[in-house]
Amino acid sequence: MARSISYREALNEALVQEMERDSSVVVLGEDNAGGAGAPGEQDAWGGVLGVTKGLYDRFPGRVLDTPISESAFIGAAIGAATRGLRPVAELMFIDFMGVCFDQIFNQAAKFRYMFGGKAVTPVVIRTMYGAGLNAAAQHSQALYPLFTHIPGLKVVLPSSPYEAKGLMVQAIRDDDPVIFCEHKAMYDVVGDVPEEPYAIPFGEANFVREGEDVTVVAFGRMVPVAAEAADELAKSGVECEVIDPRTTSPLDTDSILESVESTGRLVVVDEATPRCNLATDVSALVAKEAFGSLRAPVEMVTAPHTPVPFSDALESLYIPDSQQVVNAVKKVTSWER
Amino acid sequence: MARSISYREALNEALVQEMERDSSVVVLGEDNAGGAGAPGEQDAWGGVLGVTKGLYDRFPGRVLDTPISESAFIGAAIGAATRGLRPVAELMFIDFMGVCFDQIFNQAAKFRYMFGGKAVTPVVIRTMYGAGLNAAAQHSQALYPLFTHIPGLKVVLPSSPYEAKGLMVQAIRDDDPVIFCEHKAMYDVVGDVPEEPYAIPFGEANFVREGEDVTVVAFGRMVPVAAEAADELAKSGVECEVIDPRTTSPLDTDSILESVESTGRLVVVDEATPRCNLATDVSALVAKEAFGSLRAPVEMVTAPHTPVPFSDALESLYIPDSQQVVNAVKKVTSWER
Amino acid sequence: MTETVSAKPAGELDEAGLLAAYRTMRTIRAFEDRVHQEFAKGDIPGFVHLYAGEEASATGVCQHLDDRDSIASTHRGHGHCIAKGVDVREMMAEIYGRRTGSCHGKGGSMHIADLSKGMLGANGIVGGGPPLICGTALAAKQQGTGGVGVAFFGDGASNQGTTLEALNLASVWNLPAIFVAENNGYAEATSATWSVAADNIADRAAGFGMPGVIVDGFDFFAVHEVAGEAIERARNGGGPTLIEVKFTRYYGHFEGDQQAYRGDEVARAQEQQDCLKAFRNRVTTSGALAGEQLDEIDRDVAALIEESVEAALAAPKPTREDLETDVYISY
Amino acid sequence: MTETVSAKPAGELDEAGLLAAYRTMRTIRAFEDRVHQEFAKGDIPGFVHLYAGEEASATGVCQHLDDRDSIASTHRGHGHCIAKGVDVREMMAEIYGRRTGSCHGKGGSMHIADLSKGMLGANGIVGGGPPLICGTALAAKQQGTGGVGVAFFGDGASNQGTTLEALNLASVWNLPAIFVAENNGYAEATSATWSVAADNIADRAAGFGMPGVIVDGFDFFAVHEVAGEAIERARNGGGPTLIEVKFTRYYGHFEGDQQAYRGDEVARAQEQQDCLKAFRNRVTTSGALAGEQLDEIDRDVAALIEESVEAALAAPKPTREDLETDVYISY
Ligand SMILES: Cc1ncc(C[n+]2csc(CCOP(=O)(O)OP(=O)(O)O)c2C)c(N)n1
Ligand SMILES: Cc1ncc(C[n+]2csc(CCOP(=O)(O)OP(=O)(O)O)c2C)c(N)n1
Ligand SMILES: [Mg+2]
Ligand SMILES: [Mg+2]
Repeated sequence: MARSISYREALNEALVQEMERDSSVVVLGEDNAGGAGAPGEQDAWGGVLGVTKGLYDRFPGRVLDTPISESAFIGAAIGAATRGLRPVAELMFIDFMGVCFDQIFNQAAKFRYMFGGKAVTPVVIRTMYGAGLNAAAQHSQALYPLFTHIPGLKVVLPSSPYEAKGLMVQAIRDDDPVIFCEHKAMYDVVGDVPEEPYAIPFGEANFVREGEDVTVVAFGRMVPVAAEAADELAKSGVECEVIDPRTTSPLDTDSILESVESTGRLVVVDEATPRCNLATDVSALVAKEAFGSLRAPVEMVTAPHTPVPFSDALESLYIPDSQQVVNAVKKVTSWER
Repeated sequence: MARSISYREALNEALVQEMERDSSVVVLGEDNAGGAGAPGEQDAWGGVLGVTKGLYDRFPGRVLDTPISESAFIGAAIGAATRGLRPVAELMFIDFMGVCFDQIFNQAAKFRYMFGGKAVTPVVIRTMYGAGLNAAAQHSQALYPLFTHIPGLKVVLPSSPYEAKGLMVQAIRDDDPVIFCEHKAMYDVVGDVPEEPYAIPFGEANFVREGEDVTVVAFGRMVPVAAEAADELAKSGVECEVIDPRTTSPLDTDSILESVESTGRLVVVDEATPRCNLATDVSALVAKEAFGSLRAPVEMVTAPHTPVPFSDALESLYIPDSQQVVNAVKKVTSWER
Repeated sequence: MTETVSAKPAGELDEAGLLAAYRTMRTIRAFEDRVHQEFAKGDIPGFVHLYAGEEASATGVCQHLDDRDSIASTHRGHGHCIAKGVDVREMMAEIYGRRTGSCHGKGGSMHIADLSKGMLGANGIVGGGPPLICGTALAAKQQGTGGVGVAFFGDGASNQGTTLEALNLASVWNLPAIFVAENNGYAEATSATWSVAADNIADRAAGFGMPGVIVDGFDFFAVHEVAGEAIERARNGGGPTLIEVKFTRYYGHFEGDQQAYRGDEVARAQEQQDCLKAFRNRVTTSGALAGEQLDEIDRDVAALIEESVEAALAAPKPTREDLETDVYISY
Repeated sequence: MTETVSAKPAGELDEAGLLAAYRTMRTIRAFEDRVHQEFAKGDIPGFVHLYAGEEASATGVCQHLDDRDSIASTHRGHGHCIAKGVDVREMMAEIYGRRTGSCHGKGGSMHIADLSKGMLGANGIVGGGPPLICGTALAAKQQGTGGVGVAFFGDGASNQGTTLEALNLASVWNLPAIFVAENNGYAEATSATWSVAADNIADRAAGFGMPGVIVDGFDFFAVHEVAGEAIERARNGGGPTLIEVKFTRYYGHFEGDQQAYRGDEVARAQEQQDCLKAFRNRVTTSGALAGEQLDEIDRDVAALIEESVEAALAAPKPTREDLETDVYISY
């Protein structure tokens, strides 16, 4: 249990274990093996950042490279899911959703409802999101609010290696379409991960830290940022309850509301741009359902309403950091009517 | 000024007047004329619901039909906009965004920022949204929250013939990319529309009705629904301030906040599904910026978190109606801590 | 690689096969003609696109298929559904938005599906089906069932990027997939001669590494033969085929379309190019079937359609309890 | 309609033209080689894709273009930018994320653009450019400028639906558009022989109603000639052309790629197939230019690149005030 591996390794291990358990699990995406048709090594890449490395040799015929045709191969994963496979397809960067969104939101997400409850579409779409690698405006977006908006999709944001493995196992076993959002700047983050397979249920928040003064809800890579802020604040006697919902859809509204009912204060930390995002979603939930407990305005810490800038000088200002969380918490704790 | 025309006619008139004024305005989309290559009439359709009817003959060479290739022709409109045209492209149903979203959100929306302020992309994308015509899950969605989320886009939701004309004129004259969302169930709605061209500035809400008890913010087709509810409530002495923001991006936050500061209560009415939508966006804004004035929880009246059902029996339950708005208002006015 | 195929003798089809084919085509025609009438009365909600005139395509292809095989359809999906064995009564009820419908009234004309029959749904998105069919074909291949996937799509859809990507992917993965381009001359009001920048849709096959075949869509036997070859090849690991079926749409794009853009081609086609008339003529002339056998089917089908409409009208609509169910399997 | 073109005599290019072509190619090569070195030092942030080896394509095409004309590029965009006249110093500064960069440091390597030069931007989305170019070509056509649009894209991008749709649209609208498929053998680690289900990308042209031409991408003169013909035809209303340029990528897909999937083809290509060496050899052998003229350009370029790197390193980065500007023109 005290074994430490990286977020990347945790994901890889989940894939390996589920592929071993269930022969209907297949993996597909651009260079998920790498080297198709080329003279050198096959499995030369294992995905652009190495998450699927080693699967190709281990599971012959079950790791498929694809042409750069996201609509076709994401659609193929969806079609295959309706006929008994459990595909894990990779949309390399979440930013590429624009060339294949139809298959995801009009097809996979709606089959079950449109067809009167008769479709089963257990597809997982793994995708890489987030800023922090200077990958600029078209390779750094968060975008998970767009998927969260769509009924019929489940949306997962693992915030640590432990969550990455357990949520991936659940995603593969889940019978609904799942958008699995991996933060590109977290692959090398290391943490304790049990060796045996385990599934983290969707819709159950993790209380990263307990505290009575302020509820801080954070998503994905913002969870460690929020935790860092909480550590800092604890020094000055402010105790934050840091909640990681782990999935944005379904959302563990009960945990959030209960926490706010006891703290009376809410800060939401969301790496996405500010309009119609998770920060507004959670803030609105609380303003509607826990208003009676709220003792201060809600605060939202998000990226600005801009594309992601390239220059590291700007990108570091763009990404919400723990100082901003500290400031937000101070604002809500010092607020007076 | 007392001339009454339909929402459809108002849009058509705006297009005619702007095309007359500015020869760089071109119109393109599937069957925006209708009959390309066919033996019968050209301009046989004027768009699937007739909005562009008559333009083809009136403006030779400036109304282009297209193959069913949304990425290519929406992208073409965007490319043309960077080189001096002011294209008005039609994405027939907003539901089709999934086959062309990349050109909209990664290209048009980001050019100016990515290119350091040097791009000018005056493109208008007209698109039809909303439920009410039994058009089912893939032809009835609201989806404007997805566009609102994207920095670099302006998003317009005309709620009446008057707004339709004035906002379309502004959209065409505006130098930024504009997503112009027409409600498919409103084309036959009639109202007073001045004959002369006029532009309604973006980011300026319309106070549909003044009132001291509750602020009701409603979007697009929900504006008349909210107004109906307000009429009903007035009978029992509850006065709603009904605000139509007219554009969701930019959003007239000042008007909303000022109103809530005086009423102390907020109900948001949004035809979109409930997660990460405009209802959460406005509610969160108020919970953050006007918390001190809020005297009751915010209420949100939205569609449920489901695809749009086909059967009229279900669709009529799906679409937010004035009774739901009345109930929400009653809830916030009767709330006690 | 494009070749045009004209009809050959009915060959492999025995009497039962011929009768089944005729029954399917007649059922589609009668279904569509009736929906056309009922729509005009104002009783049918939503957007409805009719397949009348195109029966030989769905029928000629699907007659080769069984439950291992999947098809994806289009907004003009009734014919594909019937040919793949979806229950006609449930279809009619669905079109009327009833709880007894194939999709419990939640889908409607554009979303009729029956996964248990491998019918992956009509589809409101032009070009929505071809990617999905790459997937069902992949599943069949991985599972070794010998199954194939068939994507039906229109001339308009042949210009949609999703369709073109699927053609390439099917070849790259060497999938047991068949792409049936139903060229009925129009995408809405737009002529295929204008929107498809090639002489034939089948000409696109070469650029995606597969054979392209053109077939007369008014001739059931021609479609049946061409489809049979392609499906056989696919089942045996020979990869995908693009089949272009050429014919004419009998009704408007959707019900309500005035069709001012068309000439007199429809009337001419209905008179001279009718897959049902051609079929009857051919099988009765050759003596393969007797006219009475076909008449009997016509009567059966008429009764079925009548019964379907009556049952649909009498059936209950879904209720509030149905509104939020079936979004997820688990939540 | 696919034909292979081999080099013909330098024909139309006068001395100034030859010198300009060489300068452009050398600038690209030197720029990329230097970025390669600097990246290895860890000074350059983000994802960087180098164009070394492919210089003849951008140069041979863009030499025919002027400010009426637009190009759209790819993630591998430096070469196209330089060939279309974007300032090299500003480009280098952009790659380093400096305020003095082409995009004030907000874009980076994948988004260098200069609209005033008709350079519509490198593009982080594979297949992002071809639709845009239909638009710039449409604008030129509507405005009667005689301008053309050129979309550069890779072998991998030739499988993206957006690219394929654009080919069809360009034909349907008869646009002055040129599609340059730069087939460098790979899309990331995937071989084009695998991902493109056709013998040649140019074979796809026929299915979209335009001529398809294949050209040796190591031969500047061949590219120049083929591009010249296509551009001339487009300017005169003759519609679009698909040109497939075949060559080899010299470096990895991006900087940092170990390229285990490749054989020894790179070393061989750099030795035997180098557009710069071939150019020098040809013009000095024919006597069109003297070796010293080229040497002088090499020195000039080396100095320019050195200066660009130094200036970039010395330049300021953007600051907080820049973070939220230029999202909208008016708000
Ligand atoms: C992506 C998308 N774009 C546009 C439409 C609107 N639309 C529905 S059917 C149709 C025409 C389809 O033509 P074709 O593919 O030839 O099929 P046919 O109607 O002739 O059977 C169009 C444009 C759509 N449903 N989806
Ligand atoms: C829509 C999309 N899918 C995938 C990628 C990731 N990606 C970037 S470059 C590349 C390979 C492109 O290959 P090719 O078109 O041949 O261009 P080359 O790199 O060889 O110049 C891929 C897959 C992307 N940027 N955009
Ligand atoms: Mg058609
Ligand atoms: Mg390549």
